[in-house]
Amino acid sequence: MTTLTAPPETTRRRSGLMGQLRERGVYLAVAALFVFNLVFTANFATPDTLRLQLIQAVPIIIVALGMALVIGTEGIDLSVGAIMALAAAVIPLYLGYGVLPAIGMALLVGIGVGLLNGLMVAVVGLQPIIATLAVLVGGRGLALVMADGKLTELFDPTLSALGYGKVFGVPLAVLLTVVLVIMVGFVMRRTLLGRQLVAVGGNRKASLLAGVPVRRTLFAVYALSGLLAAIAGVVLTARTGAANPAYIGLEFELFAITAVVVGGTPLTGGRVRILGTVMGAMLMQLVSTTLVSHNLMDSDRRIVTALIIIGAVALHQARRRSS
Amino acid sequence: TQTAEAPPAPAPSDAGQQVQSTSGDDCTYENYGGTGVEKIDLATATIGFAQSEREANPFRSAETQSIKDEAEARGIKLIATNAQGDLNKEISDIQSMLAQGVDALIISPLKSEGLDPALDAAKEQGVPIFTIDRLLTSKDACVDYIGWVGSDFVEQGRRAAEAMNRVTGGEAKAITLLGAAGVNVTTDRNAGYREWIDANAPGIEIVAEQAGDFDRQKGQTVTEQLLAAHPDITAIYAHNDEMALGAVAALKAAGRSPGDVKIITIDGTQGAVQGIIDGWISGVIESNPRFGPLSFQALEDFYSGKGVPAVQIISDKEYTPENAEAELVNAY
Amino acid sequence: MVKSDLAPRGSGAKHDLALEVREVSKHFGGVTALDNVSFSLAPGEVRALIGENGAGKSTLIKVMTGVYRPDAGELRYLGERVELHTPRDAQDAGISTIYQEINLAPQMSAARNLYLGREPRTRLGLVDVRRMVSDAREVLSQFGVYVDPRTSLRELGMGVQQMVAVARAVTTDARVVIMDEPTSSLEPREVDRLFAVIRALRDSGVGVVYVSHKLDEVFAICDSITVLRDGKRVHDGPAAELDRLGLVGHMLGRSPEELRSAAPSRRTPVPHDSEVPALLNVQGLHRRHVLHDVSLQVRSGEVVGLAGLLGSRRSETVKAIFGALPVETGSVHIDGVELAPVTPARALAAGLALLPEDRKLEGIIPDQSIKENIVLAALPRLSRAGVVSDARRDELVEVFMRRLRIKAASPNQKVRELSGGNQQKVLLARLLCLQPRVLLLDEPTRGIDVGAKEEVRALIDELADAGLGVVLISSELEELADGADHVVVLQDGRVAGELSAGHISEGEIMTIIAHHDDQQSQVGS
Amino acid sequence: MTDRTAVAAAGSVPGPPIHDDADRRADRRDRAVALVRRSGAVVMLAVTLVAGTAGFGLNFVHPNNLLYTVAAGSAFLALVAIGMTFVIITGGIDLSVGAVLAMSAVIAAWASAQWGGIVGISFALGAAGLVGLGQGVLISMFRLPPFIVTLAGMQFARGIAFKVTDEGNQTVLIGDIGWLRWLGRGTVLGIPVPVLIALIAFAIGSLVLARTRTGQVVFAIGGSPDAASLMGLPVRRVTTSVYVWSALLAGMAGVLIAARSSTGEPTAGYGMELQAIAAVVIGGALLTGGAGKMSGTLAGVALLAVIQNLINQVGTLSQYFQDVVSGGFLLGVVLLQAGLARRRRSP
Ligand SMILES: Nc1ncnc2c1ncn2[C@@H]1O[C@H](COP(=O)(O)OP(=O)(O)OP(=O)(O)O)[C@@H](O)[C@H]1O
Ligand SMILES: Nc1ncnc2c1ncn2[C@@H]1O[C@H](COP(=O)(O)OP(=O)(O)OP(=O)(O)O)[C@@H](O)[C@H]1O
Ligand SMILES: [Mg+2]
Ligand SMILES: [Mg+2]
Repeated sequence: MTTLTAPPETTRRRSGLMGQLRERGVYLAVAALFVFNLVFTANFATPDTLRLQLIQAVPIIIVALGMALVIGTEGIDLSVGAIMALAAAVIPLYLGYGVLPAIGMALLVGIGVGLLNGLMVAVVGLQPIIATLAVLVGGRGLALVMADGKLTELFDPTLSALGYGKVFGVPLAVLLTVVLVIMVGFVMRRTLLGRQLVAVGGNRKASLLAGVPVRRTLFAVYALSGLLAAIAGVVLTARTGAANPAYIGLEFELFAITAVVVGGTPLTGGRVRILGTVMGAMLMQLVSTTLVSHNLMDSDRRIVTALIIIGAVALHQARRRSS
Repeated sequence: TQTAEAPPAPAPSDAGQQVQSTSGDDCTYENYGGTGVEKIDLATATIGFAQSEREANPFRSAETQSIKDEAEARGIKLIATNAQGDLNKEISDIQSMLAQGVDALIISPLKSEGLDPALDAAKEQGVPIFTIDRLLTSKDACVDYIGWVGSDFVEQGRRAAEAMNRVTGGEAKAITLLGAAGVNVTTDRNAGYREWIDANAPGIEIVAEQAGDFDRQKGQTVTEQLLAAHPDITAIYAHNDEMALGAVAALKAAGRSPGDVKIITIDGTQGAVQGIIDGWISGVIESNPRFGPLSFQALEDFYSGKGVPAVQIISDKEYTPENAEAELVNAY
Repeated sequence: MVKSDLAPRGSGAKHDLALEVREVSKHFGGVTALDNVSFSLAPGEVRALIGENGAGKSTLIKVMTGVYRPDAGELRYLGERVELHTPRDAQDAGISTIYQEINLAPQMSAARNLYLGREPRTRLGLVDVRRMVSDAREVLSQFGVYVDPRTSLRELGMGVQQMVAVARAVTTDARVVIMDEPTSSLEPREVDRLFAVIRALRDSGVGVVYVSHKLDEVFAICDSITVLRDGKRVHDGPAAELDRLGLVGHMLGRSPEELRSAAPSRRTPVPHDSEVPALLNVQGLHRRHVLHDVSLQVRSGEVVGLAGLLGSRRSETVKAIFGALPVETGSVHIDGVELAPVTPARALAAGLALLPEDRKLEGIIPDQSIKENIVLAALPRLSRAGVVSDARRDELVEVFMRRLRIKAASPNQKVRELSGGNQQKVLLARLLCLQPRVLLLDEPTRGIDVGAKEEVRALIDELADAGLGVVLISSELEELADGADHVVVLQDGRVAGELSAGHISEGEIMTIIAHHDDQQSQVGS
Repeated sequence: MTDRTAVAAAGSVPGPPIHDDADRRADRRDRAVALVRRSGAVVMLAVTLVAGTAGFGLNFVHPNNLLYTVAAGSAFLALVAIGMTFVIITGGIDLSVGAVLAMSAVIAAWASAQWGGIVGISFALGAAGLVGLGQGVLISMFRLPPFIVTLAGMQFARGIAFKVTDEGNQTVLIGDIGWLRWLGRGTVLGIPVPVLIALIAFAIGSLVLARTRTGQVVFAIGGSPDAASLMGLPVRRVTTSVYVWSALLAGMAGVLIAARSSTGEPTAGYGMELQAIAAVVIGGALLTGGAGKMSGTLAGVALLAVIQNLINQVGTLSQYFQDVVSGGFLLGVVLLQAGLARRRRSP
């Protein structure tokens, strides 16, 4: 998708705190919402509530990390929700062999579907949105066929530890997420893959002529996205204590894309903001908490969400017009 | 689907739907639509079934399964569609089944209104329709459809309120986990509940109503958020069992103990009835989805000339801590 | 805002100046692109706007055409002060522009591009496609382009695209036509056609602003010259009063004496010796409708020129060698080892590097920094176990920015913000930091200023002396005549002839082309 | 200089490339492939129709099925997809269409119940147009990414739909307005009215796209908005209007859906944005903009509808398996098209 790329006139000036904040509108929005809740939401400033914000944001953060990489290559991955469902459907099938093999299988399925996406995008040359849309439709169907459409209760101590366990008061799932964020951040900042994927997103033709292994990069990126979605599926399943392929990850593709874009990664590719993505997910979490805490209706919630999305994106797209 | 060797396990005798009350004239193939329709032999007929919502909801999946099982048990050919919550698709689905030449239809309408084009088409082709679950309010029995069998969702809400009043002793700060927005079930279950509470239980304060979309995960997330905002709540009314189980998970995670917060829910799934046994849930109002036997019985009566009543309301049970253990086998 | 009835075109209203810019300044963040620049253009005048890469020429043009709003200063058109908010305002007023990078819709046909926004319409108000196509065919043929106007632009070479852009700009009823490097991808033959057009415009009273780095052209066609240096106007006067050296002096800010003493000496040609084994050996490249049995050899230390007219498939030839264009038959050997199948990655690994012709589409990654752009191809070499060493990267970037004298605020500046010439240098740096053995350079001096051009030429010489093989494509024949040891002339995707050291001259090359043309089309001259 | 002028004077047209036999054969094959490819969706549609007829015979081809079920059921998607085609050709995307459809349906029902059909339709289209205008302005003037703007628009419009129906608790029924019902359910010469309206919209859409200046600008914007703006084209105006039209068409579909079922559903059109995008892409449009055809879109819509119909015809597939089949079908269609495209690109 092309946005109207502004003529060079719109160069950002990165000077001063205000400039920084404008550049990173999402940080400002998160901060504002946080302060709002501190003041107006009862019981918000308690450790439990704050911890809850993190825990509940975990699945979206994890999925959005993968999505950010895909978007960096000027792609999109609509299949993440379906991959979560597939991961959830696989767990009970293999739980008989032990919890680790079951989780392993779930992650393998995620990678596998990711590779399939990669195949269609990189080798066949399909448009990412349509390739992954097909997987979105078919993948969840497959998950439901595997699970016979049913929710399966899971009673496994290791799984519930993943959902509810804590280390030094920090939930395991949050720790896992921190590790993942650092890893993906490292990939983006320091590795060949990170550099090459933004190059592919910035100008695919030029990258090809500069010897960037475009196909391999795309494969890797979609596989990573699939893997991360599967991890999110496992974590969410662990937290629910039940594999529920019908509902798990519904609309997660849209949440994740929103988190990524609100976080400052352009859909036109060529740039990836990892911390911004995390912030984007946190913003959505805070919006949800705020609205639920103040008992807003579904319709209000949608309207407010719309305004906040526009506000956050507008903030960091706001550019100085040279007068 | 089941294999030929293993016929559907007969449900425990009182798990099937029981008719609580019937009313209306008896409808047969001879007087249907004023002029009557062609008599067919049910055994060789093709019946179409239009499901309204995604079967991800246990209620829906049990409903569809029950219809399929009954058709198979009777050796009747069945074609099934699912509108996935889209009224327009349900119209197309029904028309598509008509185009395939079904002899009669069983419809679970998505809405009480709005299926007119499909109903008209069926009438034109002389295909009778039996409706289940949701009543077509602006249509007439034995004119536009044979008859209807279903639960009264408003009544379910009232009974949930009654149960809530009983288990909390009439004093509670309660929250409600609503079903998906824009769905009749949600509206009715909430309307009945509020109506009863407003009239009879001044001590029960509803501090928040939030949508959990009939989903366990969503129910859990919302309950967690509401618990954080209102740590003092003492009761939860969930529009279905899945959300109630999500609420249980949230309570567990928040370190609450069973019975701290009273939960009343509707449906009657195994998990929820087990929840009563475990002490987390205080009561379940049953909503029986097993429409298969009654629906096909109605078609049989229709064609045999015995006649079908316009309205059959089924009696829904209530699971309580007293009967939960014994009734667990009947839950779906 | 200019009202279109402000000056009915062709009416008697006479103005001394068609377009005037008074004391305009323009800043981009910390960079001052224009500093108090004044500029004027009379009707019927052809004025050259000259300056080094990054001097501010394109910026001035964008200020004059409503793309940028100036930070200070004013714009006058036909004697009245105007404010242009969008390029459309400028166009409606009668200022027609060919921007530096070709700005057309590449996926649309040549005809549609030519008439975009002013398509001929039928009585019903619908676009009259048939007329549009036949008109386009007619117009394009006047510009020496004989293509099917229904072909999408993308499938035509840069040269044709450039001609379409020119045709589009001059076929409007404009009073001012601005051309920012219109000849950068044109052949001598097309340049002459363009000049004929410019003269016709001048004769009908249209003012023309002409930007080019090719000084010959400037003296051939321009009446007056404005020179910019570092965003300031440093010279303004009739062309007749200036000679070549003086002009370069103004551009670079050095006296003619200094320049004369600094004139580079050319390298002595390397003989195209068939005894010596070839470093790059290309045999029988064939692709239906495109390439027909193209073979060439490059030896270590040799510069092989590829000459030919617009669309003679020079670009396609090097792309095929590099593996960026699939071929049906043919082989590529490097140092006797065959690359099979050829892919860009494999070619790079074997020491082959390609500088693409279309800088914008195939070269730069506009939103990334200079730094990232330079090291893109070298990344695998800068990394161990998949982790890139930033220290080594910065070192490399510094070396090449200095060596190629890339003018930028910092290595972290986005490439999109650089002037065209500096973008080209960034791409050259990308290749050079790979330490390649054979360079395929497709128009390496396109759009870069005289100073930089000399630098690049010297660089090519230097690289060849260091033992590299070079394939050089250039639309400037003198560049081939001076710099190449051997020239392969292409025509319609086949080798029309070859010239060896000592026999290479512009005239010889043109003779081969003309001769081949005759054979092919049996059209006598 | 003298050399150059001399040659220029000789200036001859480059001769046609010389062919050999293999080349000529390859050319013929290419032309055939190109034809199939250019109308890939149409070809796929034909194949599916033949397969459907072979599999289900008269039940499938009977007008009761093809005209009253398939066509009548997909007329709404067709309307939405026409707007989406314009949007996608400009390189944008409109995720709000399904929600705008629901919003318009609800408003149409609500307002016409109170003030009559004319007011109902005007309110519905007015609201849709406003949402479209808002989105268009944010995208074209403030340069916000279309994906995210229309994602927000989707939430917004859906929110309004729920607001009007009191969170979906209220069923808004269109009163007994004969002509309004006719719009949704009537037939003209045996053709359902919504199908007729969709066909007319399609004809107008094709004409605008292929034969008006605005249509040309739409393509140019998709190729490169910067270049289009430098060419002096009205980029902002056309970009804005494309989103307005997309919303208006979705609104029109909403009105027709309300008229068809006599009620406005806040949950209507759920997921329709993705279906519309799929139809447009199957029809040959590029999401990067600059390419697309109205006829392709129509074929894409028909293809999706026929696939769904075939799945219904089988009738015994479990719902989940239906999803697997439609996902597989979608993939098969695009893979086939891609396969054809590749054969043409590389020799
Ligand atoms: N959008 C922008 N943001 C930041 N700097 C810019 C931008 N556009 C131009 N500049 C800077 O302004 C200066 C003038 O650039 P301009 O493109 O006008 O040069 P030019 O004379 O046209 O050069 P060339 O001959 O290479 O085309 C350069 O230093 C360039 O880096
Ligand atoms: N004057 C012309 N008449 C017809 N077709 C032309 C003309 N010039 C170029 N073309 C077309 O343009 C394309 C040029 O290909 P290519 O880029 O390989 O040529 P080139 O020799 O590098 O020329 P250029 O200087 O345009 O890059 C071909 O598709 C050819 O059909
Ligand atoms: Mg320039
Ligand atoms: Mg070329």
